[in-house]
Amino acid sequence: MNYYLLSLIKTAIVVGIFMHVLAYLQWIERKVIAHVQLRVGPRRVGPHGLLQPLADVIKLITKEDILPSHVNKVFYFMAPFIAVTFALISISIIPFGPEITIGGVHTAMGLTDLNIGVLFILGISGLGVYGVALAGWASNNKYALMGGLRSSAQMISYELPMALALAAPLLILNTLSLREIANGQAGFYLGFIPRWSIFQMPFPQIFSFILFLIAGFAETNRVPFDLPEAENELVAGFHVEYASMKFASFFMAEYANMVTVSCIATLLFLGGWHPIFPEKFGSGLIPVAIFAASGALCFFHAANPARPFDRVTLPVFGVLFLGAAGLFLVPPIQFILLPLFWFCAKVLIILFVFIWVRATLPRFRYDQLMRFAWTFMFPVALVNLFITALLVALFP
Amino acid sequence: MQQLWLIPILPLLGFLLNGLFGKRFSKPVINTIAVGSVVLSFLWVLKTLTGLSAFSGGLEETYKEHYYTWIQSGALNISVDFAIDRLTAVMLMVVTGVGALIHIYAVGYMAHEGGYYRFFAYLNLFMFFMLILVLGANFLILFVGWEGVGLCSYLLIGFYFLEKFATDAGNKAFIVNRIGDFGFVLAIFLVFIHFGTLDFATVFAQVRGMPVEASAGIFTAISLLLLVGATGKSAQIPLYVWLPDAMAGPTPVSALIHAATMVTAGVYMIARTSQIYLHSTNALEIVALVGLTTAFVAATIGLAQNDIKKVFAYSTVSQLGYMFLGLGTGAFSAGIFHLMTHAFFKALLFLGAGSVIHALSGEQDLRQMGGLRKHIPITFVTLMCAGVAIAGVPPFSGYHSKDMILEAAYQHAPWMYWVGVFTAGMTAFYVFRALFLCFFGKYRGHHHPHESPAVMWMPLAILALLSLGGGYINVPKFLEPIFPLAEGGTEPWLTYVSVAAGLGGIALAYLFYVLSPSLPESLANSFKGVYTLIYNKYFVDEFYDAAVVEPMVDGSRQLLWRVGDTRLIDGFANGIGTTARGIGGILRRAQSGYIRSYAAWVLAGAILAIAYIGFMGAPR
Amino acid sequence: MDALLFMIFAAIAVICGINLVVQTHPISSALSLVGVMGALAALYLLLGGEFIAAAQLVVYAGAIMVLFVFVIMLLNAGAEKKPKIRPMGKYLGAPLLLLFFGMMAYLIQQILPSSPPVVFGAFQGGTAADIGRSLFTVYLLPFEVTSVLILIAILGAIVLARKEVD
Amino acid sequence: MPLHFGPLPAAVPPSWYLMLSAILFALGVLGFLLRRNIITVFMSIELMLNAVNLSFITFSYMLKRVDGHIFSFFVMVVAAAEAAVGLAIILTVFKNRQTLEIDEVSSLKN
Repeated sequence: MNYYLLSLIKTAIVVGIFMHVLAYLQWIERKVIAHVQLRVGPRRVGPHGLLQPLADVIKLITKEDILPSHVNKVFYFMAPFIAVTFALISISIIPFGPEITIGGVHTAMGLTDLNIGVLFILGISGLGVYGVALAGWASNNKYALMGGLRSSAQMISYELPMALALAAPLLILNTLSLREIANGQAGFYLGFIPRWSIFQMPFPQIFSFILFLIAGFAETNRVPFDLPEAENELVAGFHVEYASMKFASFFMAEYANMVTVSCIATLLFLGGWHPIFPEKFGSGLIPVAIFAASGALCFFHAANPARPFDRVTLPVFGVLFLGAAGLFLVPPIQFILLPLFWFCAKVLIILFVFIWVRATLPRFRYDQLMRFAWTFMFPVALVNLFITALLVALFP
Repeated sequence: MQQLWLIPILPLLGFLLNGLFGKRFSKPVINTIAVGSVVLSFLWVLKTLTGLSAFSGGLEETYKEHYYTWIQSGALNISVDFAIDRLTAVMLMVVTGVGALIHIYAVGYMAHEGGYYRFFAYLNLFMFFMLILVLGANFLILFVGWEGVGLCSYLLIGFYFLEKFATDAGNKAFIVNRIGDFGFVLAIFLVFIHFGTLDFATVFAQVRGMPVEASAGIFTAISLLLLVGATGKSAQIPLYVWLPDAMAGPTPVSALIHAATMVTAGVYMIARTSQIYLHSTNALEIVALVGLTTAFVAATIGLAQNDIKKVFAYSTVSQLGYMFLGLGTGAFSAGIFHLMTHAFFKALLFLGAGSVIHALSGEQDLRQMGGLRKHIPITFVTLMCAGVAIAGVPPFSGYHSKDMILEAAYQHAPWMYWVGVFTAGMTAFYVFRALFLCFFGKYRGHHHPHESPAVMWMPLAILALLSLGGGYINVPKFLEPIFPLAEGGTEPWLTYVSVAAGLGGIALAYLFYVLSPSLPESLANSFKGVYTLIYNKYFVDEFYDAAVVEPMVDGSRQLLWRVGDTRLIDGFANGIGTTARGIGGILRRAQSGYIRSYAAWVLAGAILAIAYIGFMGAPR
Repeated sequence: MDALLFMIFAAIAVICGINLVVQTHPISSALSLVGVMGALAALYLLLGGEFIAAAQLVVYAGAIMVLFVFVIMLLNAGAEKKPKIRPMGKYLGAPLLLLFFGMMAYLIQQILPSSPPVVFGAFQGGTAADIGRSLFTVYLLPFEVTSVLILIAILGAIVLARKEVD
Repeated sequence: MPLHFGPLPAAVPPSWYLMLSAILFALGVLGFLLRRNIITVFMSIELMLNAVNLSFITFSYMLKRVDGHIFSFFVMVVAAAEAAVGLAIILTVFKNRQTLEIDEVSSLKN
């Protein structure tokens, strides 16, 4: 099939799914935090607030787009686009699964694959800071400027440990291409311990994984590193002057960054789309079990509902879940769905950790943030890198 | 692998511990570290030697351990390696054994002194360097130890750095030694130039292959330069002047460094390089002469000293002269033998003197002593043992070694023998003069004397036994694989004469200082000139001052400073400065201070360069 | 295709470069410089320098320029006044510049050996592996020296920028 | 090879890259000569460095050797160090004399 056509199709699919994921990530976050805080969360719009994201989007689009009089117009407009663009670019080189053949078309799951993938990701994430910094500066507002300054300083500081933490597993996997990295983690020790980087000999990369997650939190300006938008000291930080769609695009960028970081973590440390234990022990049945169980759960709650309309909605979800479970049993698409399932499962788990942390931890103070970066993260990352290099050199 | 490196490292550890943390340590801890480290290294020496079966006729040839390459540049390849042969074995035994005893003694002697930890740190450091010196298997390692012991001697002489005379004495020792070291360094350079290596084994192997040179030559040059170094370290004429002043240091230091070990480094070094000396008869002759003169002169000076330590200091110089005489007359083993026995009884003498001084709480003047044998009997007995030993009374240790030297001297040149015998008589005389003045007669001082604690007199006792019986350790036999014994029967009357001389000296001293104490005064008055000359040590110090020091100072002040420094060098420097300023004054015009105009200039230059390359073609 | 890409990115680079010069506000210049760097990174990719392209993004665009922007924002430097060109600059700088440019063009045309046109993928030697290999073998000494230089720079920056402790 | 205009070829010769590098370098020099804001001047220098890097990479392509990449890598490193120190200096200058005008910082003269 024509290369360009194929690329177009894949792009369309990926972008479509990605956008919806971003939208619903918002919903998931609100739900999770709500339950952590013993609330119910959004449930007015649609069953269990499932249409909340749609409502939010409509609201944000139709809102009045205020343009403050004192801002620097060019950069004020440019900033959100820079932010969202660099946030979205990264997804283009993330592989979601192995190379497959559908209807005689052989292609790789994922838009493309650079053989300098990791470096590319680093560079792009480095560029992302311009959006925030510019927004802060262009708003021509003390709080916003503070937020912009903080975010640029913070991102410069945390890119260093991030890069060092990424370098350690690369030493073991010995490649920069994300797809080869994922493939390098296939297989099992002793038949059941997966060869993911966090388990891989000679030096399990669990430390780099943790370091990378922390740095990722900082790079995406998430709690506890969300100083650029610290509500209670900088009212809203760099996007205090932004409204409607521009405001929305900053949020989109933030969530896109979260997804990217989760994908990278999955690919580099959690073995990408490789299952957690071999097929022969029935790892293929895990998704079936999960979906079936959730379907069953839905039916159970429908049987004795907490709210009146549960009697109507829950069975629908039950049917959907069961259908999904059934899909995983159909051989011709099983081999497509299984890797996808594992990949998404890992990504979702990490995303959940993001949200969980946000619901749990308080915010750093600025000096604490910097000291943490330079006096803890950096040395630890260095030591970790040294040890890894040493062991790799000793036991090639 | 015998782990030779442990021997010097142990004292070094002691030094580091005491030197770094000594301030916080309590005295018992310091003692344990200091003494313990030295005793341990003594035990390790024993273990090593037994391991090499040195006592049971083993160790025929050198045992060597290579550790790492220190310097590797071009032809120069210095590697850090230690070696043991029988000569080293003797030295090791003496250094560590006597050293250990003196350390123990010092615990008692220094008990009431300030800077306790400092003292023991320096002492351990000295042991370290001395062992390096002895163990080193090439000239440079030897030299490292050589300089190190010099440093420690400086530090310890100036131990009471609050008194000016102590620091002066330290400086004197250091500077005089520099002269000697200068010669030594030159010798090392010569060796390297001539043999292309500094490793003992290789050098001596080459030397053995060469013919003995009749007249002056490379061997003579090297030997004489080495001799300069030796005279510096071992206080021989003309560089002996530092040793008497070195007595400003604490008495254990005088015993350890300036009697038993360090000052014998020169003897060891000459014995070590004996191959070179054996190839230059003239050099050996000169060594013998230097030794003989030193022995004689120092003995004469010793006759008239009133400070007990000074007396023993000059006796040390004179005995070292004996050793050099032995070396010079080809009886190297005899020299080393005397080195060992001398280490015993001279250490004993000094420690005893220290014990006396301790008893009189700091009094050193013989005229303030007398009749002490009742107050401090143990010290008295041990010192007497030392006396008979040094006087060469048979069958005590001094007798054996000194006789071997004298016999060698006789076979070399009879007149040397006679001078030596006369010197031996004088030695006996002044040593016993000191002892009689100290222990007999009635007490002339006003302190209340008290016997020293056991920790001090135990080492004295051991040393006394050694200096009595040490003569039966047949060192020459032991050293035979290195220094073949000179065959040829010796006439017995030589021995009788020298023994007679010794006994005569003792008798004379008894007559002068016990029976009729007034006699010396009258004698001194009748020979006033000679007496003053001797009493003032032949005015050698004054002579050196007038002949060497003053011209040096004046010359450097008048010529080098006034003319050389201010006129030439400063003038040159200032000239450059003024010129630069003048040129700069012209160039300043171009400096508008606007960086962009500079950039324009740079651009212009770049264009010119590119144009040249482009149109004339790149310079290939 | 290669030519088209070259044209696009060269155009971006030149336009951003001109923008850097003519803009009066430092932050606009900074952003246009970032644009130049991005375009150059793409051109490096065309020339087969993958690693250098990535390094260009990470080091230049991602770190150095962020630092610039940071400083500009920190000093909150306003736009500069109408540049009054110094005589040196006016009467010497601009003509020299034209001369310089013309000469470069001439040299490039005349002296350069004619070589095949640039095709993407014709040169594969620019991967991270190759760079690393020759960086740690042939160019090890320069590498070490550079690391020392970096260290010195860090110290200097700290000393210069620290608060005066009285 | 001479520049030939006309229909766009499928691929451009390396000399075009060099020309681009020359243009960028010239622009850098121009910025250095015209601008008066220290930071902008500094950025012009960075632009020149980039131009040089481009030539390095191009030569490395022409010679099919990796050395050019190494050189430009070193250039980047040095540029990073330079930026760190230079910006620190600029900060200090601004702290001391509240200006970024490059011509006001000419007290070394006289």
